[in-house]
Amino acid sequence: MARIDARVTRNPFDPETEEAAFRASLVRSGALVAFTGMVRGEDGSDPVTALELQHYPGMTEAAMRERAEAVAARFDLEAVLAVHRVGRLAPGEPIVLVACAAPHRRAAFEAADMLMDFLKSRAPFWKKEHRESGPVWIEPRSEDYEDARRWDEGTP
Amino acid sequence: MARIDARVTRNPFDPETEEAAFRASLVRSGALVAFTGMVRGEDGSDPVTALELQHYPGMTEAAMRERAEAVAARFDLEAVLAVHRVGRLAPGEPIVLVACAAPHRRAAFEAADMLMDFLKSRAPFWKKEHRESGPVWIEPRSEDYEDARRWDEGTP
Amino acid sequence: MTRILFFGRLSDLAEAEDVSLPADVTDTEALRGWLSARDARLGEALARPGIKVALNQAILPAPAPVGPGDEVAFLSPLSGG
Amino acid sequence: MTRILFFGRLSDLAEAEDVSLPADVTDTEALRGWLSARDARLGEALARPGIKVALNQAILPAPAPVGPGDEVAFLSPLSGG
Repeated sequence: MARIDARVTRNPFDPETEEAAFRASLVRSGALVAFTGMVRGEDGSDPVTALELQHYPGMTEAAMRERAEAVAARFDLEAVLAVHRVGRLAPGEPIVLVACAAPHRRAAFEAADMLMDFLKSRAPFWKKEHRESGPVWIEPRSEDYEDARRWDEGTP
Repeated sequence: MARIDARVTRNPFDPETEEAAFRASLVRSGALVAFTGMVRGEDGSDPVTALELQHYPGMTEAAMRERAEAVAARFDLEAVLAVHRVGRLAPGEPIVLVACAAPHRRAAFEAADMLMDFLKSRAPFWKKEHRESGPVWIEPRSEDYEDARRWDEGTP
Repeated sequence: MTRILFFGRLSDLAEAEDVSLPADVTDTEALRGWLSARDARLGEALARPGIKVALNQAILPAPAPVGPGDEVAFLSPLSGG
Repeated sequence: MTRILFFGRLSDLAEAEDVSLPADVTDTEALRGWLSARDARLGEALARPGIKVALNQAILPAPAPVGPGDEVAFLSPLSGG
């Protein structure tokens, strides 16, 4: 079973520092896929001034680990890293880092893709965008739910 | 059209340093997918002691840029980075870094996946593994060709 | 006491609280009705599609018994990543 | 002079060279034949499936004319990434 490191952080984190430590820990991987999600600021006429991320302390950490374990059970991975920021974020700041290391590249790509799909619509986080026009709670788009369903057992 | 930075290097490179500079250059992306390929050392009873990577100076750089442009033409990307090492590499050393930044995560994932498939079987690099039992030239597996074909126009 | 929590959009409408449930509030569905009767705006938000209920940090597939010592959370649609 | 290059597995069998092509070697296919006649081991390797020919750094879909000033490369199956 892959090594799993899943964390929630209220402090800013540096994706490349996390990735470098993750990469240094690998002994049998030929492929590492890392996804970094960042707060988008520019968005037409009503820019985002801040992003607020809420979580459910305890439940969120457990859910992240459970999602990472589901991914590790499906693909031949050496290690999985998931770091998710909460609190108030400025445009450009990293929200999430997911990194999957595997002997072969297809497993690394698909694992990172799957874990992001799960974090997007199946982990207890809530996002509120503060815009010049006021705050807006963000809910997954129907394609986010569909993306996550791609990985369900028995789904065509 | 996305900004493209495609390079061949004979010197070792640091994927996280490259990624940090790449990420700092972004202004409209919410998603960054980075693939790092590394020399695998452990491999059963006949470990790889070194990997030798050959390229065709001039043609290889042009082909990398062309492949990156094909990817950028297909997905909504802000920027594409591709760094490919040549020369003699030790186990664990990074061979290739591909990073794709996009407003949305699906484009970033698919673009990085496509560019890697193309570099694997459609860019002029040649790989020779030095093993304890002697040197072996590596050729793409049939699945590498199939992976690359997934992106061809008109392929189902 | 039973701990009640609200997340996402719902957290704009109600604060976390520790309550002594009335005798007739014995499951999560009755709890939802009780909260809605106390606060019409919250009630409307709790009736929206996509609201999930977690009991002791596990999302419930269907209403479940609830009592003293339990932690019940009302979750707006999840949105991470 | 015409520049001839070999990559991948082929580079173990032959060195890059600048040659004056005989009068009857006017396309890449004839060049392959001429090289094979000079060196049977190289010829065998050049006949393997998957060998590609590049003229002036562009891979050829079919044999093409070649002459002085051209650069012809024989490429073993590509294997990057």
